[in-house]
Amino acid sequence: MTNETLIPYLGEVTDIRIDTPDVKTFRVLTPDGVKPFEHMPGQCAMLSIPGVGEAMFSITSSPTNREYMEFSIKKCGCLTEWLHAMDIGQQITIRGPYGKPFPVETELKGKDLLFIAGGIGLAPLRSVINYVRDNRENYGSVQIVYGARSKDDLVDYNEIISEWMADDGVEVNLTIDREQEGWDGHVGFIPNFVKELNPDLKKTVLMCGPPVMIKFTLAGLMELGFEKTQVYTTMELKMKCGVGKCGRCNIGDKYVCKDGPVFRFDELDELPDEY
Amino acid sequence: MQRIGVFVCHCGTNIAGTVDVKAVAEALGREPSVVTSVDYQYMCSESGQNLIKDAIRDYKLTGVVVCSCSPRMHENTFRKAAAAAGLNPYMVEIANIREQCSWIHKDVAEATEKAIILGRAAIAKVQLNAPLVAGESPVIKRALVIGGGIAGIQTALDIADAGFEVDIVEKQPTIGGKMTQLDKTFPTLDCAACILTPKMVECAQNELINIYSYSEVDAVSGFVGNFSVKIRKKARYVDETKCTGCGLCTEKCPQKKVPNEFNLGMDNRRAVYIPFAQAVPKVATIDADYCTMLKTGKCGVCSKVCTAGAINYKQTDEIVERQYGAIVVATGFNPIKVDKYDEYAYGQSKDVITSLEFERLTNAAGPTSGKLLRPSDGKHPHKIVFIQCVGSRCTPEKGKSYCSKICCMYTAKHAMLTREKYPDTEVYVFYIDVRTPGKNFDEFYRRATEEYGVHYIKGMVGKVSPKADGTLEVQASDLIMNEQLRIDADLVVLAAAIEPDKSARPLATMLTASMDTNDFFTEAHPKLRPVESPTAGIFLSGACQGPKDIPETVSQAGAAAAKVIGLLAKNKLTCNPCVAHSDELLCNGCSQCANVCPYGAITYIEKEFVMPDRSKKIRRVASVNPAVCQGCGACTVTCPSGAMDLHGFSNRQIMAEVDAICK
Amino acid sequence: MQVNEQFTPTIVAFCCNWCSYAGADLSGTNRLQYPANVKIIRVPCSCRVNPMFILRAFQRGADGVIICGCHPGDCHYTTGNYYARRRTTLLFSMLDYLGIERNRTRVEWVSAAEGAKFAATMNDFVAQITELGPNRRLEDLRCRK
Amino acid sequence: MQEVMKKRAIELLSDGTVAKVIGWMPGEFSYDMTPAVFTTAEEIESNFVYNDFCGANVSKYVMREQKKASDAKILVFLKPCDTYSFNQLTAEHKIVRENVYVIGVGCDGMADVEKIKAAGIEGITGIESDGDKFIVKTVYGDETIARADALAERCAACKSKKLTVYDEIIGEDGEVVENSGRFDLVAKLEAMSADERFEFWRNELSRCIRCNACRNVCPACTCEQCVFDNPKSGIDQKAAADSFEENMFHIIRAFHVAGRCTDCGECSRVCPQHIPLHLLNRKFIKDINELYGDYQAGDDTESKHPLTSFTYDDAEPSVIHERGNE
Amino acid sequence: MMLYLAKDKLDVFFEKASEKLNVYVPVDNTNGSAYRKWTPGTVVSKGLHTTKSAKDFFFPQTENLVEFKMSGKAIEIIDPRRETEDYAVFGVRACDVRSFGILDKVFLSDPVDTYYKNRREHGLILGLSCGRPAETCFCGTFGIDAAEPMADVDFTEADNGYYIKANTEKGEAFVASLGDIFEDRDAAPAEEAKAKTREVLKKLPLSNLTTDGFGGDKLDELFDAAGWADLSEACIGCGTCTFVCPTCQCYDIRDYDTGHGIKRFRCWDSCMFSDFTKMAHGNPRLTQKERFRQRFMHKLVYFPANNDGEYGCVGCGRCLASCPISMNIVKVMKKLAKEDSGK
Repeated sequence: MTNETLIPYLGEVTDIRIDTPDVKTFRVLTPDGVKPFEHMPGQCAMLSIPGVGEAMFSITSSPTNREYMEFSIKKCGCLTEWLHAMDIGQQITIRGPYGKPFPVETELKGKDLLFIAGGIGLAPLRSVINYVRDNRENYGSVQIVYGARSKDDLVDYNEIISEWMADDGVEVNLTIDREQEGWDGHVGFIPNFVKELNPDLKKTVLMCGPPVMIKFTLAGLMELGFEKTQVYTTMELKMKCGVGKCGRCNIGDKYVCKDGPVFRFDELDELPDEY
Repeated sequence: MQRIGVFVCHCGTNIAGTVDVKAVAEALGREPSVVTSVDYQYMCSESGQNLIKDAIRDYKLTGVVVCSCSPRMHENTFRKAAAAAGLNPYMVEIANIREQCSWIHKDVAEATEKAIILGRAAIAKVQLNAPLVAGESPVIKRALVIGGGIAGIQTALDIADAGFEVDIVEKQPTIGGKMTQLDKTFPTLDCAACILTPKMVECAQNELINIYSYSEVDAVSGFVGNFSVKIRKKARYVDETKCTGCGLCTEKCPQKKVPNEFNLGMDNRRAVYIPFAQAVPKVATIDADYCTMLKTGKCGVCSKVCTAGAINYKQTDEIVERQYGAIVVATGFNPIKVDKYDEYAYGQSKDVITSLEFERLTNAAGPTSGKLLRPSDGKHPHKIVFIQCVGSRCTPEKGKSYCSKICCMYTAKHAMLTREKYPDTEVYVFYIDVRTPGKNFDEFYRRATEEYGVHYIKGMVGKVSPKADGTLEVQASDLIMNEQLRIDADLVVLAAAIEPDKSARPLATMLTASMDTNDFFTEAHPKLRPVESPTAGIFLSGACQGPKDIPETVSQAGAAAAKVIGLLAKNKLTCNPCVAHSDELLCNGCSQCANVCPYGAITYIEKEFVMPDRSKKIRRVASVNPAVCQGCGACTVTCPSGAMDLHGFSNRQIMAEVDAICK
Repeated sequence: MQVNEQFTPTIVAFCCNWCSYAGADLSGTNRLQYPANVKIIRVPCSCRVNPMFILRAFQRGADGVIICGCHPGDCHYTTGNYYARRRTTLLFSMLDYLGIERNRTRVEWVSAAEGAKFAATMNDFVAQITELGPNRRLEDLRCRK
Repeated sequence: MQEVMKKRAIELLSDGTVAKVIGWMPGEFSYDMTPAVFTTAEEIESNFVYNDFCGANVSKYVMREQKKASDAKILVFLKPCDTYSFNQLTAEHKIVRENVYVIGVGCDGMADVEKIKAAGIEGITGIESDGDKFIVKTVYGDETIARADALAERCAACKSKKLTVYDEIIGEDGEVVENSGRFDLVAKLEAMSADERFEFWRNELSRCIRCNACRNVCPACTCEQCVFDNPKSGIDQKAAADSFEENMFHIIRAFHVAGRCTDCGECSRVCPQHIPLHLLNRKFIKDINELYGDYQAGDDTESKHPLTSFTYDDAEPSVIHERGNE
Repeated sequence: MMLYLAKDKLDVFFEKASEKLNVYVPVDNTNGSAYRKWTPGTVVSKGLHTTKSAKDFFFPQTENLVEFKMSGKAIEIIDPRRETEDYAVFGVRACDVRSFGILDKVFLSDPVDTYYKNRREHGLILGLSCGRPAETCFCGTFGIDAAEPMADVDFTEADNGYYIKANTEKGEAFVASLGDIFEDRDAAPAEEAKAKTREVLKKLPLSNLTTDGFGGDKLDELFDAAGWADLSEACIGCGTCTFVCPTCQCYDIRDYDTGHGIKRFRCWDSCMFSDFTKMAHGNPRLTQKERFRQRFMHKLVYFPANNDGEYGCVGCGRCLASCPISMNIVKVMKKLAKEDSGK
């Protein structure tokens, strides 16, 4: 493999899981059947189908998974539509890893963690959650608040039910936006749900989801008494070249693909309001 | 990304004879997005269609490419098959590997390579196809028949018989057309008037039929099911509703020197006239070119004698606008002008006449009351020469390239009738070929030669020279005997070629119906859709489509009527969904597209947009009426931003085809 | 320009559905031969042909582009070919102005009844382009085979 | 002139006739004025300039200001050539005429600093107009240049000094210029051989850096999104990756404005690479005039332009193949 | 003592140099000049600047990064690069020489851009000190001495010839390799010429422009400065300033389907373009004001913030000369500085 930054590696899609009507999870290996490269939770990779496009996606599998890499991808554009139409065995190109990961080995160590995700926002957090589950001894309590429009839009539902919920010391709180037949869990929007749950102020929060959810949940957390220094999020959507040179992803003097995509809200606060 | 199935048709040996269909199927099977690619004997057969239907279900196809004959032939067949299997019919594309490949190339390798490229282009196009849903438009349950000859009459009667309203527009004062001028009809020799006039009367009496005589079509707009036609009722200076057809005015009119067109100018009529006794409507018409009153303001005799008070010198042209669901063109034919053939001396001698003139000379209602007399001296002719193919089967400079089809038979009729009535008359017929492909036609021709002793001579007439003694010297060559002949004839009859009526060309433009180089209307398909014009809702009846005799005309008239009835029986028509559409986000409302739209399908609306910063902005944008748009695409090229695009033929689809072809 | 004996040009023919495409079909029905390097793209009307399609063809390696439509006055859509006539005239003039061989492009009116004219036109056009040689002035080198 | 304009602008602003004034503000040197929008009398008093170097066509700014707020009344000063663009924009519904107060400004041609620099004058710190010449102050000493030699290329072949639209006039209205000679260069190119023409245009167009200045400044380029910027168009291109793309961009752009281009010459003025882009547009104009009869876009706001109209006996495309120089 | 090359021997120098590497020199074209490969007979432009900067040599407007061949579900990845030949660029002014250092900070920082690095390593810069700077020059504002380009080899015009000084090992090796075409001469005329240049520089209208009020620590006050609205008002959103700028380096990566493969190429992009930051999810810079601000904030604030105070502008003045509406960094700096001091 070369160490060229802009020349990708070859990847092969070996498994496609349909998560929701518009989210599929793709398992990617090299043609030789190994994991393309190592990464840390929160890092991204550039996937591409030549001729269709190249885009940045969070790596949703945990680094502790030694066999393969996974990406949960929502259909929302030209490239993702193509990806969704793929059959198993299709080759794609991949380069990475890019960006600063969540500080799982530093700041988050030993902390009680609260994950808040909305919709496809679970994708980057899933990597962290599984990393934490696999290194359980290094972290305190784990609480996951996850919501989606409906039951059918919950990504990784089976894994949540059969693995995360089954874990000791992992508390999972699910919610959906509207009442639905066959759902006896919580109904309501995430910001309110978080407030209802009234989490312990000691927790460190890792949050990802649509901008509106982020905005109101953050406000809710502030109301509850959380500090911005306790809350992390990721902004991988802004990344383009991945190597900090194309000049697009900067927010003020910070480059999302070099200084991010993981930011703490107090860091974001210092940046100009242009994101 | 589509899941595409490719189906390569052998068309028996039509395609497979020149194109290696297996290789085509195999090569196309390797194209991205193609999930199945097969070849089959006849894709259009039921089992071929089933193959497609099954594949759509089995492979969950989202697109179908059929490599077969022209899409003009079977596109609909395959679209229907796809629809039956639950695939949107507009996800089907045809690669034309027969008319545009196997039939024009001889080299198998070359043709196969081309078929693969055409297949690739279709695959590239279908990649970008989107399901289209056809809209619907209502059908106006009334038909218009343009032309009131036997074709128009028969069509109108048949349509009315099915219970639909029909309007006939006839430019002459009466319906009836050319057939009214004929005496007997071949091969049965029954009287033309006897079989035609009852139909004319039936037209007049049928409540569902409305005759606009002495009228012409001025403008046509709209589209199938929804035509709007402006009919110009020319001023005839006679109130049709009052005129009883008594004919008194035509007797009293002092202007007696008007050439009578009904008798081809061989006698005269008055300035106010009824073309012939059985005219329908039986209403007088004043010929403004000759009427003294209309020209000088002095006379008024007809007005004085008319007891019904029907004469109205102040009448003007009237425009009537009517709506129709279907239009039948039955504009008929005319014999060509033969003056230009100097060698036949038509202009030089009164005794050189055309066959239609001969027809009038033998007709009891004609200028000679049916007695065959020479126009020059009124004497009985003893030697008559008929010359065939005058202007037919010629070089384009000399005349028409086609065969006028009816001349052989009517000449045989004329010859036979002459010999029967005047056994003392010698009759010669000069011909290139005698063509008698029709029921009882050849028998008829043989009777003429065998029973009636008509001299048929295969050969060309080189020159007709009027001589001082009033006879006509006909110089000709007998190709069979290989000798030069000289015949001193008393009468020479020219079988002039027939051509479409002059009114057909401007009419075709109004109807946007296509014509061939001879101004005959083009049929949608020469074999399978012979009575339909390629323009939807326009049908063809009679000689406007090509030379034909009465039985053929009548059967085509019936066929056209059947097609019209089929159309009018529907309450709604499915619109062509391949129409223009405007991407409102891209449209900047510059109005260029509306400027080029021939149908007025584009209007502008003020539309509110939510901007990325959530502010609202009102912008003027184009909006296409899909029922009115016919999908020409003129607007799409005028639009610089590409906001205006065409369903089914989008910019990207066409460019994808270009790419695939040039690859 | 030197004539390359081996050169078989790639030719794109845009044909209107109502006249010229039918004319092309008729030429097939009548088994009138023309070279296989002519490939036809069906468009509803000659006025559907966007200049960018023509340039695209040259970009992708076409050596000649011909547009066929109904005879003026016979347009199925009444006026389409009149617009096409102006557009193509101006575009061809511009290409000529830029020094691009003017004979690489042509417009021909072919009716549904003119199968023979279609074949003759294509034969003539192919001969003309073969003589001109490959398109080098308006090609995209990236697309060269 | 500048003082009269300032006075009227202040009057119209103060009496509420208009809410905004499109004019010019000064630059660092005496030739680099920037178009500006003024909303107060004070701003105009202190910052409004108008001189021989205010050549830019400001008609498109009217459209831009109306897009921001369609009902605010705008005062704009238009030179004769700008009025054609203004009319064309009005015809295409890009400007609401009622909400604009047009002051036509008589014009005898604008100067172009590029011409002065091309004459070898460097280090310009100031330019003063002095009758039929300019006195140019430079770091290397004073120089003079004849006005005619400093005239912008397009002004040297001015098509019309007539103000085609105005509510009032400052200065003097002029006439359409007969025999402007603006097609001379086009004709010269036409007279060349195809090889020479190809050589000429390759040399010019190969310098294109696709900065889009020609397009963005063009008053006829008013698309919401240009086809070349729209990935969905299938022909989008950001940089000319091949000489074909240089040709394609300029051919299509010229074609898209054909019949609508008023020949204002902005494309050539702004081109940082000095490509004579107006020669492409003028070619279309010349062809249109010769083939379909004289037509001047922006003469009025009603007529259909030559590519959206036709006559039954228009020239056949074969005229191109039949005329002179191959 | 310095090496000296008489003017009439310049062609000999180019000829000799061309035997070793490709030499590019500025050549006049319509109202401007551009670099072209030297061949016998090439006339070197006497102008101050090339219309575009010299950055193309290392960061060309378009360049193929990688190619793909697709067949069925398989993809083949091809590196299209061929070996780069050595080359020299003659006539580079001090401002442009400085710009390479700025580009290096972007492209040679981790992860290194190998395309750029490769070109950079093969290129030799032959600087030329300025004799007649233009009114648009303000390199002095950024501490650049137009008289001392500090390229691999500097050429100073004086005494009807060029005085030559190698500043780098690479430059020294190059000069040495050319052997005896240079003569040794007293350096005084060169120093005199430089002094003269510096005198002119002081007289330039923009010589008093300073960076006071700008820098990495001024983000907050400058980002929200009121002046941006007026400054950006007339901007037509073209990319002229960014494309003639020697330090602008934003790029886009695109795929081109050639019909028989995909070419992935990089091309210049401009933060002034309305779709520069447009993403599937929206555009953080919606109006020209934000885009305009980005360009100048990047040069005057963000770049120094990330690069030890070095500004992203070298004062070459190209944007002053080429902006269609004559809006430029000088006007921006003056207006914002005035606004700042007015507070």
